[in-house]
Amino acid sequence: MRGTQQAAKKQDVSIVLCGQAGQGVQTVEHLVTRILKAAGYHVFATKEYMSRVRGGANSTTIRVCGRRVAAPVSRMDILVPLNEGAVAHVAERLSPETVLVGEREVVGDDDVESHRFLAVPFTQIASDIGGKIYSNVVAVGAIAGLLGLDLDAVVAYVRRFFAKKTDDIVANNVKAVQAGYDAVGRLDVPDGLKLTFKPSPKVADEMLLSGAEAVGLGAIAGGCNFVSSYPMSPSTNVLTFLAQHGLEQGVLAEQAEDEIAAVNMAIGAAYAGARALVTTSGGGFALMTEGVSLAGMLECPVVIHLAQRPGPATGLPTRTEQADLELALYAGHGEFPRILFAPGTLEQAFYLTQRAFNLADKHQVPAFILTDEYLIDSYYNFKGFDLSKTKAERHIVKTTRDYRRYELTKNGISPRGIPGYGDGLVAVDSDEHDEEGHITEDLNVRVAMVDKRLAKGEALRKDVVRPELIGPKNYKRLVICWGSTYHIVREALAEMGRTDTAMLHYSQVYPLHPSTADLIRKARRTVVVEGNATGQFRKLIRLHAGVDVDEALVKYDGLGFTVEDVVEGLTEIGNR
Amino acid sequence: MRGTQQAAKKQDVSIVLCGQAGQGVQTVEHLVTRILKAAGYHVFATKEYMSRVRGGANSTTIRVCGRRVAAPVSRMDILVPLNEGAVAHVAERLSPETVLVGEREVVGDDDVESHRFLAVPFTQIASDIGGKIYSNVVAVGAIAGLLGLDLDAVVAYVRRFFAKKTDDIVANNVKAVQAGYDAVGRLDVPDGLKLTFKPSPKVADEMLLSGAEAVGLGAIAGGCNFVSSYPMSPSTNVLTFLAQHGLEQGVLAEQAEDEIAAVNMAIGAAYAGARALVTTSGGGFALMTEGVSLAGMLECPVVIHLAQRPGPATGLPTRTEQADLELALYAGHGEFPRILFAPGTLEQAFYLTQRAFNLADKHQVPAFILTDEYLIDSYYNFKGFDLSKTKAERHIVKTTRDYRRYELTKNGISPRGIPGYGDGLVAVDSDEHDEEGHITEDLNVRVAMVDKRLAKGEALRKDVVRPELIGPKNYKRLVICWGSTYHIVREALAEMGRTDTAMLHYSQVYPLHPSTADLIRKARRTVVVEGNATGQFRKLIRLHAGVDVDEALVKYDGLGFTVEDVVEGLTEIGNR
Amino acid sequence: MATDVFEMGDIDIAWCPGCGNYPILKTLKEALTELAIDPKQLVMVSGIGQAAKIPHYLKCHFFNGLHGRALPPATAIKAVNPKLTVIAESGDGDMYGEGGNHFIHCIRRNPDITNIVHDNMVYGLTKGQASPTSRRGFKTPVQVAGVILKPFNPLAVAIALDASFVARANAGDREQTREILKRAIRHKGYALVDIFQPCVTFNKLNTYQWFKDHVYYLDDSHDPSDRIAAFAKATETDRLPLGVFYVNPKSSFEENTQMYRDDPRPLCERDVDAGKLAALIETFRRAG
Amino acid sequence: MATDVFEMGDIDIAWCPGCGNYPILKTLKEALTELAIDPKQLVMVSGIGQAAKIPHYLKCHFFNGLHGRALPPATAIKAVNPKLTVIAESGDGDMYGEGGNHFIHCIRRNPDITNIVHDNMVYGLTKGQASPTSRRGFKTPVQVAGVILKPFNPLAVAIALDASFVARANAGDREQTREILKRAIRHKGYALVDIFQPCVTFNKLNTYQWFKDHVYYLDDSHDPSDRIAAFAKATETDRLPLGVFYVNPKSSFEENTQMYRDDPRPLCERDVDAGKLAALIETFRRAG
Ligand SMILES: Cc1ncc(C[n+]2csc(CCOP(=O)(O)OP(=O)(O)O)c2C)c(N)n1
Ligand SMILES: Cc1ncc(C[n+]2csc(CCOP(=O)(O)OP(=O)(O)O)c2C)c(N)n1
Ligand code: SF4
Ligand code: SF4
Ligand SMILES: [Mg+2]
Ligand SMILES: [Mg+2]
Repeated sequence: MRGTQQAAKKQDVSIVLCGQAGQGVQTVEHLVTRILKAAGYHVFATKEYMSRVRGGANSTTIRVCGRRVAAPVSRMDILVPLNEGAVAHVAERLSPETVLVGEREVVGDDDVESHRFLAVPFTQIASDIGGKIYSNVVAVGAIAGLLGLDLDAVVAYVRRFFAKKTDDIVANNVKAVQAGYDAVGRLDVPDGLKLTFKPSPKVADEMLLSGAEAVGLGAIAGGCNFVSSYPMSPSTNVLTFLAQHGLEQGVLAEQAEDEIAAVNMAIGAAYAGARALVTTSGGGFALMTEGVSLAGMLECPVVIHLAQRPGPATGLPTRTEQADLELALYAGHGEFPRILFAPGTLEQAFYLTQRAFNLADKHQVPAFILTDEYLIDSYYNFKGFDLSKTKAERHIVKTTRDYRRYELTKNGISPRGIPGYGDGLVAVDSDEHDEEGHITEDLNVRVAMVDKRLAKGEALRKDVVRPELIGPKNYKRLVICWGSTYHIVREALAEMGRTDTAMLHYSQVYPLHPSTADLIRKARRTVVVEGNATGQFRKLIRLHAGVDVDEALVKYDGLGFTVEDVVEGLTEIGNR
Repeated sequence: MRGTQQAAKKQDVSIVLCGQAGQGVQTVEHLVTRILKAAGYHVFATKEYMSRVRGGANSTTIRVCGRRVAAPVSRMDILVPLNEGAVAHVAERLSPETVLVGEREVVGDDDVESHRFLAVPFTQIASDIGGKIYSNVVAVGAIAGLLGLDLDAVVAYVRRFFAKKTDDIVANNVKAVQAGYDAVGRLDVPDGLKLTFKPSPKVADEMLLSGAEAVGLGAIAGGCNFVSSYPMSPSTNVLTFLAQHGLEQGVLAEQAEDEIAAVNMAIGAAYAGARALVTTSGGGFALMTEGVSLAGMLECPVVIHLAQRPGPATGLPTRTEQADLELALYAGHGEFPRILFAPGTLEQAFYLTQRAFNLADKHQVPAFILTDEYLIDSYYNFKGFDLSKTKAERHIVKTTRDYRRYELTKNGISPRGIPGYGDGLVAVDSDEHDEEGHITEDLNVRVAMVDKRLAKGEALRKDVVRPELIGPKNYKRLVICWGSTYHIVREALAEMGRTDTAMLHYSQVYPLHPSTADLIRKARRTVVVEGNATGQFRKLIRLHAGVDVDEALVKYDGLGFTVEDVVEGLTEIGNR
Repeated sequence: MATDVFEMGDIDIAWCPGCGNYPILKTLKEALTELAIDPKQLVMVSGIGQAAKIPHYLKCHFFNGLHGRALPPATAIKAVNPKLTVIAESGDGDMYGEGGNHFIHCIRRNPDITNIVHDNMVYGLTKGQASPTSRRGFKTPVQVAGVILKPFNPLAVAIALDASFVARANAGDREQTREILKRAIRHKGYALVDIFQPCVTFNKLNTYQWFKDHVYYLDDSHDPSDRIAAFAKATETDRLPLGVFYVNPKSSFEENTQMYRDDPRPLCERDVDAGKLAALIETFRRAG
Repeated sequence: MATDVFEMGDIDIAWCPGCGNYPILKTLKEALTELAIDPKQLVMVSGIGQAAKIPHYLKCHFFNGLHGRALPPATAIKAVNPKLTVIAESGDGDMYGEGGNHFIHCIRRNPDITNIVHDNMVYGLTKGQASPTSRRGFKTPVQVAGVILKPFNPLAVAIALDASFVARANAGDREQTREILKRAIRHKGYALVDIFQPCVTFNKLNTYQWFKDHVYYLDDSHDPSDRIAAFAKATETDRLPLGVFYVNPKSSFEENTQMYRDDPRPLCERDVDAGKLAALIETFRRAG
């Protein structure tokens, strides 16, 4: 471990902030990541937090690197505990090299003794300036000092951040950040913490946003103009994002009375010609399953963002897991086709959400975006989105007098009209229906309609996103993953440096890409890495590719994988 | 075909009644089946009907046999059309040998010409007696006459049936049945129709009931004392049955405001110590999936009767299908164990429902009974239920002061207390919880609780019902089926008479019995027969037994399989 | 009167002969004709049940969705394209039972739609179980000893929620029902019309005659802007008032969303505003 | 007062300092203590939300179920074992939003349970979105331009449904709240107590002070058996009345089911009656 750590530290520092809910950990996180990025450093941040509004213990892990970084590590180079109990909360992640920064009383005598400790009395300094409220910004200053950032740039950013506040407040915040910076300057700071690698001015111009924002932007790029949802962590962030930009971007964002209303509103909106989204999690999605079946029957394009969290039932509302894959795959009674995306990067979150709207419209099926709390709440910088690569493709026809909504066609896709556009009538029915959309008990029509709906599976399979193979083409070992673990597995494999091992990442998990069986059979040894207890994607592969993956590395404690988790897990499996 | 038919007819007559909804087809069915059984003949009846209250075209198929009979045939030996349009409705089932009985105007000139026709003016005769209302009973008399039943016995039964009505009505019904009988006597009846085989007095003492009644009785035998449900075809019949006998049998039957209330009531009732059932179908069940997950999390025993009907969405409300297997298997977010029964016979419907209550209680998991409209609405005579083989096994402990509802145990099963029984407090929580049932964010506890819940899978697998292997032990071909198709496949195979072919029927579809892989591998050629479009059980076998079944014979037109469907389908597959 | 534009021709209607749904269908067509509504601008939204089959029986666009779920899609359809006339029509079980939560929150939302409920006090399609409006003591195959729940009072609840328009009609009286429907459809905002509808097959208690004997019309002395008076009328049980109980004009959901403040085009006609999106994306480059 | 039997000792309570949930918890413990209710005979049922965590903070049996779904299990628990005291307690979003359909039908069913709603006019646990009772114009991260829906009026709706007991209290006033809670718990049949509860974190509009300024107590001149008067009181908006609005004694759901007519034993103590079952099975042998 130690070797890894030292090597990593050269161009890779991890900073962990830990405090109570409501204590402003998020402000510190926000400032530190923005300051670092503005200074030209690659940065990544992710958090874990309790399902409560005040108290408890939450933490954020920030990584700052000399190369691109997009995955969490367990390792803590710097720990900034903001309240008593904070150190205990992350105790398992402490190592002899962790530098604790903060108040002696908060850290506690034991840890002060047993660890490298830098005393910075945040509260005291803040009180001197004008109030405890500034202690977070003192902490920001201290971190900036530890990392050896340019104080002027830091101050400039803080000024900008608080620009809308009163002059007094701006001045006090500036004082606070300076005081924190200076306090560290007076201490004997371990050498390794100063950032020695060169910042890149290009990074400062890159984008920094969260998974929730990437999904939200992808939706807008996909033409989304209607979102109806019911708040539920961690999916709410997407609703909030769209609500906040709704008026300006032309998205009607409605908080429904429950999830059933939400999905039925979205289907109604899609029927009327909107590009409709619902965003939900866990039990909220369970309540939508009848609606999913309705979308299947009406052949109504609707996009469902399912941000996974640990279940069953209420489970761990603010934690992460990848255990709703099977639920999404089989949700809804009866048989009908669907699409399941599972973005692994912020770029994928954007482009695939956008794509989901187009494919839902093209194939007239429900399309899912499976994310999870980890992806939703994580940030890193990257080049940005290329809007010229996106387009809201519409597949709506102007109806004629003899229009039939469910006209039987060879590929199962009937031209889709909407009410009020053209001379035809657009009739849809949740009962089995004839070509005109009228209820029927003609059982030959029934068979034709089942065949028609299922026929779309063929076309869907042609539009499947290819899994990404990373590493040697002539791999002997293959590590398979899906969804949010992309960067984590990728970094773990890079760190392990095995030249016989490749990674295969699925950002579309259903339909499964036809190359799957061959790609897996090529390997001598295969393992799936996934965040659930029963190996759901492994089962999906067995079922739909007809091949067995040898092993599964699973995690279901509510925290996502870290790079170390994957390295250790794969090493252990490799040694077996 | 013809050979089969002739052979069959010797001891096997099929009578089809067809008329509009509301025309009393069910009364005729009821009388004919009861009269036949009372006379000592084996009898089977099943119906197909539209989702409407009046009009349309519904039909019932009754078989009367010299041996046990429990499956429908397509063949119609006698067709009794009760309204115009009736013959057209079953036209595909007409053969040159079908004898049409009824009114010339109803049958229509074309069919009168082209088929064997016996004119019995039901309405005219009825009007003469006292009103059109008696025409159904005239039809009953005509059928009795055709089959050559003993008139006195028929009259005696009719008298008994109408016993509670006024003397006038009884007398008119007796006249009507006699008149129908006599009318046929005056005609030139084809020989083949008279029942030549000997009735058995034992049959008269057997039970005759429907799948819905078998499930309902099984529930009572399993200790069910609480049922909360929302009406939905075809599951409503079980609710109706339990409501009708609720007061006498001690079952509180409550119609909930929606399915969500129904399942949450049932879980609450189970928490308080009741043996709780919900009965539902299709979309109603989809709405319950969050509740299923709650049952998984609370480890609350609840039994869910899911009577399948064709989807997606509202689909075909009164038709049959076996397409909710995957939904039941994966319903609910998060990961937790469950049990899925799929009775194939009326006896299994009774015993397995009863068993579901015991196993749900023992393992503290949700247990499903998967039936379908076909099973729910079908009748046949059989020896009966042996109550000495049933027992409502309870697994409730008296709590002590230090009681912990979720005590960690090796097999995952914590002793279950109920409020008010003992000195302990019984606390359950849909959030992840500690042993006491209190909400927790301790992620080590989380892992322990997931492991505990999933550990029950092991014990569950020990209690799995073995699939029934019928036919040669040294089979080369294996026909696999599940749920309601038991007797249909069985009769089809008997009729095909292939000595190299065995049938394997699953009445528990999950967990899958461990013998599955071996039983399937033993065969050279395997086929699954199931009532859905995508071969869901075949997929389940691939996933959970790790073997591939070669072929699937599927049907998804809303009608169940008939014996001929299976014979033809298997023959075709065999010839490939 | 001639209701040609809405006629379907010779179709098979799945209702029982004599059902109260027939006069409602006919009256609705008349009301729509008199209001000169273009079938191509009319969307009927329904759930599942006997009443909910009504969209199949008149010429128009329709969305025949899930049991209990007519109001959410109706709300959304109107919000996406306010040019359309949207009518959400279903049975009492559908709207007040399975759909009860949407009923109460739709009233709060106040979309400009008309909500017509066929109130036959029974579940017709599923063969005669109690509905939320079934009278106490009503016996059914499930409520064997008679209904023990207090009947749901849709008018009183709608008035309690300060609905924009609340009325009750009787299917047996086409003349007055038509006028009430016309007022409701013309009304801007959510309008509830609960229509007493005899179910000749499963409800032998609340027959045409029973309704005739138990109703009377509100007269001019009733002031529909008086919420308390409307409530008092809605709670009467000896004889059940008919007519417009309560009218409370207010801005509609579509208006309140402000989606049409600067741009009258329906959402379905709008494209992504690439410039605005690019600008939004840009904000994530500038540290802020 | 000493509320020892309900005390949990030194536990971590997940509410924010100063939250209105604390006085409600304390008042409830006092009311239960004064009523001499045995914790071993008390089942608290809740959904999900900040308020819904309350069962974890007093000693008793509890069923902390799904968001919005407290009332169905509460009804069932009481029906299965009428000896238990059952309290269903949750937040306004839980009871009136997600759980709205159960709210209205539970009132119709009238189980002998007490329904306590922490009405903070906001979704606390999910961080500050509008709840059904949020005031018009209230700004939140989702309702960015302010709430546009009409606030849900739980009291008016309960009275419209002829609920058995309807009251409102203010968390800030423990004295009176305790008395109201005691009356509600003692009341036989469904009893609603909507309690104004300041959320100090997410609702800066409806604060302790705001509630203080906007409430007054119903006095003796109010006759709680007068439904119309109760409704009128419930619709007041300038100043919001507190106290017992409406009481309408009637038989409870458990009684009406008749399951306890001949046998007082709770369902959970009964066994299969093999004789009766055998007799029922026998009826399927006799043709009939
Ligand atoms: C989710 C769901 N639950 C139940 C049903 C079954 N169902 C269909 S119609 C109906 C009730 C119909 O009653 P109502 O709405 O009053 O209409 P009516 O037939 O009386 O006109 C029910 C329970 C369904 N289709 N979907
Ligand atoms: C089915 C479902 N939908 C959404 C949620 C997320 N959720 C948890 S609590 C809550 C709202 C809480 O508001 P309220 O009931 O008013 O309680 P408060 O926190 O204000 O006390 C929501 C939407 C959930 N847990 N389950
Ligand atoms: S069952 Fe009742 S409501 Fe339905 S069509 Fe027949 S009479 Fe009308
Ligand atoms: S968020 Fe509001 S309701 Fe929740 S504990 Fe904090 S102050 Fe109370
Ligand atoms: Mg009805
Ligand atoms: Mg609240």
